Amino acid sequence: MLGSLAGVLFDGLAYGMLLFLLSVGLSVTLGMMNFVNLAHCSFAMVGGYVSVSLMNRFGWPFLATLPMAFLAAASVSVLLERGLYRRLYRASDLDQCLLTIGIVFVSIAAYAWLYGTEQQAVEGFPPYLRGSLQFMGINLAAYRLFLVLCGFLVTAILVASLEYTRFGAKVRAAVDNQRMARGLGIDVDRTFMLTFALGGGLAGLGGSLAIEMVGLDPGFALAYLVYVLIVVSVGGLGSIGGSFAAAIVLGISDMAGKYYVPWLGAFLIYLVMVGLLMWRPQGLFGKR
Amino acid sequence: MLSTRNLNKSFGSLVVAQDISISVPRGARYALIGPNGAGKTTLINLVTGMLRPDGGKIILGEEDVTALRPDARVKRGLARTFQINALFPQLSALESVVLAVLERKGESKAWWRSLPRYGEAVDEAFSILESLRLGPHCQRLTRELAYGQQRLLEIALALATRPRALLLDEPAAGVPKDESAELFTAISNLSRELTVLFIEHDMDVVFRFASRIIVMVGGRILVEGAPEEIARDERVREVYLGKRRHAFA
Amino acid sequence: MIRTLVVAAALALAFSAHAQKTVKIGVILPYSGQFADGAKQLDDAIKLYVKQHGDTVAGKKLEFVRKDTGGIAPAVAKRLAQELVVRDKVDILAGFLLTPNAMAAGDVSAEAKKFMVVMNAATSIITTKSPYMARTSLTTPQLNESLGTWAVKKAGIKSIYTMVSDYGPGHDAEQAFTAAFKVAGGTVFGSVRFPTANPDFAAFVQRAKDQNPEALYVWVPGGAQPAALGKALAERGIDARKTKVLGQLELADESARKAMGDVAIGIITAAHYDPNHDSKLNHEYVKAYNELAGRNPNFFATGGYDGMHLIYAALKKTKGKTDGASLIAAAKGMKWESPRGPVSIDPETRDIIQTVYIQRVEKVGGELKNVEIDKIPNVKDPVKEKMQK
Amino acid sequence: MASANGYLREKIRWRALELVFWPATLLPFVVTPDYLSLASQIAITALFALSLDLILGYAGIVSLGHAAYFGTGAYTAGLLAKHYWSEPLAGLLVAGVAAGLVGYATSHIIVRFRHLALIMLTLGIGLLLAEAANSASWLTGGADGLQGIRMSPLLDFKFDLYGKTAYAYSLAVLFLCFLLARRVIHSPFGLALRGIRENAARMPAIGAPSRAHLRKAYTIAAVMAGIAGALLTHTTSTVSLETLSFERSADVLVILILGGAGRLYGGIVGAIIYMVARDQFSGMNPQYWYFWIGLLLITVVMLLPNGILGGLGALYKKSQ
Repeated sequence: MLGSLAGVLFDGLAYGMLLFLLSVGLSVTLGMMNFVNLAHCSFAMVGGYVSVSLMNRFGWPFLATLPMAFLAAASVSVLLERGLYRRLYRASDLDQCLLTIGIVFVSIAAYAWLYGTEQQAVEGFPPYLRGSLQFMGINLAAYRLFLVLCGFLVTAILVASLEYTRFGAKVRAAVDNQRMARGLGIDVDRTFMLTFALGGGLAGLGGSLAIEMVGLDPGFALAYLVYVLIVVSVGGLGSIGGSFAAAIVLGISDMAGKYYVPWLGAFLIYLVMVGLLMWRPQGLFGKR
Repeated sequence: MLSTRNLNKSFGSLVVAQDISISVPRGARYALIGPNGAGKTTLINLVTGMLRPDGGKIILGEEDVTALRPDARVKRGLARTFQINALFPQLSALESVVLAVLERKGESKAWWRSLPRYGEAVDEAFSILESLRLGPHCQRLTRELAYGQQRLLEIALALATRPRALLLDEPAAGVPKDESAELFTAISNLSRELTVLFIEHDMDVVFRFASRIIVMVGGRILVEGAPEEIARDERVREVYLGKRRHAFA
Repeated sequence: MIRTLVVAAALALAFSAHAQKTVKIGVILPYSGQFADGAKQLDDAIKLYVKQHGDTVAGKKLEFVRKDTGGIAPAVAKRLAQELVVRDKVDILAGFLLTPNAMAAGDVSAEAKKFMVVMNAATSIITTKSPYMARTSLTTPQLNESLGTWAVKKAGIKSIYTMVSDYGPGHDAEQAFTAAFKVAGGTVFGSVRFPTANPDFAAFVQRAKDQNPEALYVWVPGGAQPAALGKALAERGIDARKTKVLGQLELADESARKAMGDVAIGIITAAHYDPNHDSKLNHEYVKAYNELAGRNPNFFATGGYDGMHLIYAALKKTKGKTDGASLIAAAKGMKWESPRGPVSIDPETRDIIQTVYIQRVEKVGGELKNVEIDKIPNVKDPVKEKMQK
Repeated sequence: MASANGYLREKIRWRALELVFWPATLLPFVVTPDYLSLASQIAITALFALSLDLILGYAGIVSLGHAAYFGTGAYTAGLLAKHYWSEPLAGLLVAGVAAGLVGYATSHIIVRFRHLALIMLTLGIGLLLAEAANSASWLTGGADGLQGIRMSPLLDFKFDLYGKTAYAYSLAVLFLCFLLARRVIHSPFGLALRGIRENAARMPAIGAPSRAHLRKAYTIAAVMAGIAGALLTHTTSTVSLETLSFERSADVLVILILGGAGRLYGGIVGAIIYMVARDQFSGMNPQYWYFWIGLLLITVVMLLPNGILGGLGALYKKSQ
């Protein structure tokens, strides 16, 4: 029985990493910049389709497409930020909802038109990422191991860059108090643009990493929006670590629930969310 | 009328209220003064139930209200104003005060009859506004009122709950000198029945309107006494009034 | 004043004459939303049929009016059907990828006495909703009961573990399969249900593996889930060549095989159509469909293609009369050679009778294909068959 | 200066625009008789958006799970019609009460939270109810929807293909609920709700039991949403899990924001514009109409902040 417990925990961790990678960008835009960006998964879709096209049409290796997915999604988010989001920084969060849901609808139709509605199959996926390895009797899927690695790597880079660098300080200052930050000479406008690019880029990276696990079609922008919102709200606004912890808790409890109490399967992730939010409304590590 | 016995409150190691016992008789006009961070607003938050004390009792009239929720204390006649305006921007001045009056009369549960049918409450609200010379502005949105008028509206809202004790948290904060005198004359001719405790930094106003003064420092009561005693008291002078000679003494 | 009256009358006459000359077909499909890909497959097949056979039948020009339900939305489907009948004056209702929408539109077909052709939705009781309705796709029990009987009788499987999606179609498939499996002498020693919305299959497959079953019966909706399930099977070390994996055709359709890779080898599915089916008619159909849509047709497409054939044939038989009663009468008992093989419309239930193929995924010439290993001809819908007895 | 009471009475008076709007809703019977079933579903969506406006526009509760009450009403009406009593009006009341009970029960959780936690809790409750309905397929018919609903005529008017009865029925119920909502908004209770939305922290300081007010508002909104759900069941004799889905909650929120929350007519205007646009766009281009709806939403939010009515209101004030 131990073998399967460890197996379930590992799968839960991997599933949690996937949820984290998909939602970390949102914990930057919604969490730190307080912008209700429901179009987050559309940026993830941009990354996903970029890496699919690079692999299928130009034969790029999978790992090489990841940075490209990040850059593509980041540049798209800068475009949208300059054009649309910037005008609504001080708007009500309902108007922000309307704008971003509008963007989701446009992105779904655009990708259905460009890439068709079928599931994007990935040819030339590196074989070493597909099989599974035996480790102390537990069956570890290679790709899930890779996801866990990516999750820790992204968290480390993000926490380091936001907590310990000048840029990170500037971002947190600008988000906390725009007026004061301008007073200190921080170019708030540019900082917001770069922060948004970071959030969008992370979404793109999450999107391309998710293809192997959950596939990719134009409906992706709406399908995963609920899960991403759950992770960011349970994790707590403005905290990368919060989203990381929440993703793991949700991933493991979802996986364990499906294994040990399958009839409760679909309810579990929502019950865990409601429970955690009632216990800590501001989120696990939320500040406000 | 309003008294506290050994009130204590601390946030972790930070002690914000230590063993505070005050007693304000009916109809009195007490001033609460002290340097910034002395715990004046915290005391008001403790008395009105916004903050839960770690220990001690709060008595209103003969009743121990320590465990009551803030809105229940208001129903028993304990009202307050806020240092920073906490009003209803999109409601007009009249609507705000009508709301407070209806809440007091328990009529705000009525969801069937339309507002103008409650003429009695509307007239009462209007007379409160007029007593604070806000009558002509009663139809304007709170958001569009001048800052001084908004401070008066804070008091009107408190009065609408027909309090027995009224706590004013720096009523004249941010109001230009000439207007604050007008504000305080409005406060002073409040009914003799009403017990008032107000926080104020402007010593001229304090010494003109307060019948007794309580001085707080670092979450504790330094001294309590008539205005003349406080003006002469060395400790107060050192800690708070500084070296300036006071006009009064 | 008189002159304008005359002109108006002439116009009206012309218009009604024009109406005689055309047959309007209302197509209701989930063009947008989660099932948009299935709708596109089916719609391309309709276009292909019209391109091949011209758009005039029995001297009347065909006119199509397409309406999008946006996914599972019976209230919208019913309204669209009503609008097609009332406003667009259509003569025939067609399409219907999803069961709830087909059921809702069935009421309109019955009330307005309009001939209705269901081209995919697979729940058995749909055709009972209107006497003017025929189906050219499949019924879930048709495939799964055949598979259940075959598993015991031909494959000699004694016991099986079932894993299905926890919603309507999944329950129907599981119930049909296990009923036949037990009647044939097999035993079902365990089962589990996946949540419908984007599940992660690892935990469920792990649970199944722990029982180390002789065989697994699986049912998941088309789209991303077959591929994800295939990968989970591989990750958990369940090899379809050793532990027999049985299911309905979505489990091993082209996109699922492409995404799974060699993991798919050995998966056995029951199907009523596969592009790999060896018949001259099918090869031409697959080639023509590829030219039009750029990919192989799947069972959504073939349901649509045969639906159009039924409409064309019925119109020819009634020489262009479009009222529901005569069209359904013409449709009953209709027999023809479809790309999937011989098919016919059951006169009593107006449902499709067809051959059910049992196929296994094998690597043929470097490519993964479904190879037919057995077939059960002339299978009727068992649920309605029992109802009649 | 008009008397204080006169000023309040002035604020409640029926505006000219309103007196033109409601008779205009009867035009479809004559002008567009072929669009009556669409008109009836617009009226139902408008009623649903109006119920959301009560809690969002007036009490400041942003809900992403309001379909929970719509679906409860729809299923209650469906089950009632299928098993016991298929007379519409009785069904409407029972559905409203059922949804109101669910609303009252969940309100005890909802009123204790604010901001993102509140939004996610409403989402969670909605999704849990949808999952429950799916797994209780023995009762609800699961994904295939509730079958076997036979509606008996409404005051001997049959629910037919042409949707005349359906539209008359939906419009009448919408108008009655609108009058109720109007009364609630202009009552002392409505004033208290606006107080909570404007400054929730101040309410206890004037002796207001905010939570009790919010629970009552949430329950009234749930009743109205349940009635809207029942209307859909009665007019289409179909009920499916879609009535409880996240998509329906998101759609009604978009519709309300599009129209302009906090203005009673926001939901109605939003419903008309959104559903007519969707019907026309999807008629023109069944596969990619999402693109044009998305563009419409972006344009409105860019040009008319606070929704169509909000934006027009501001422009009108500026032009004064």
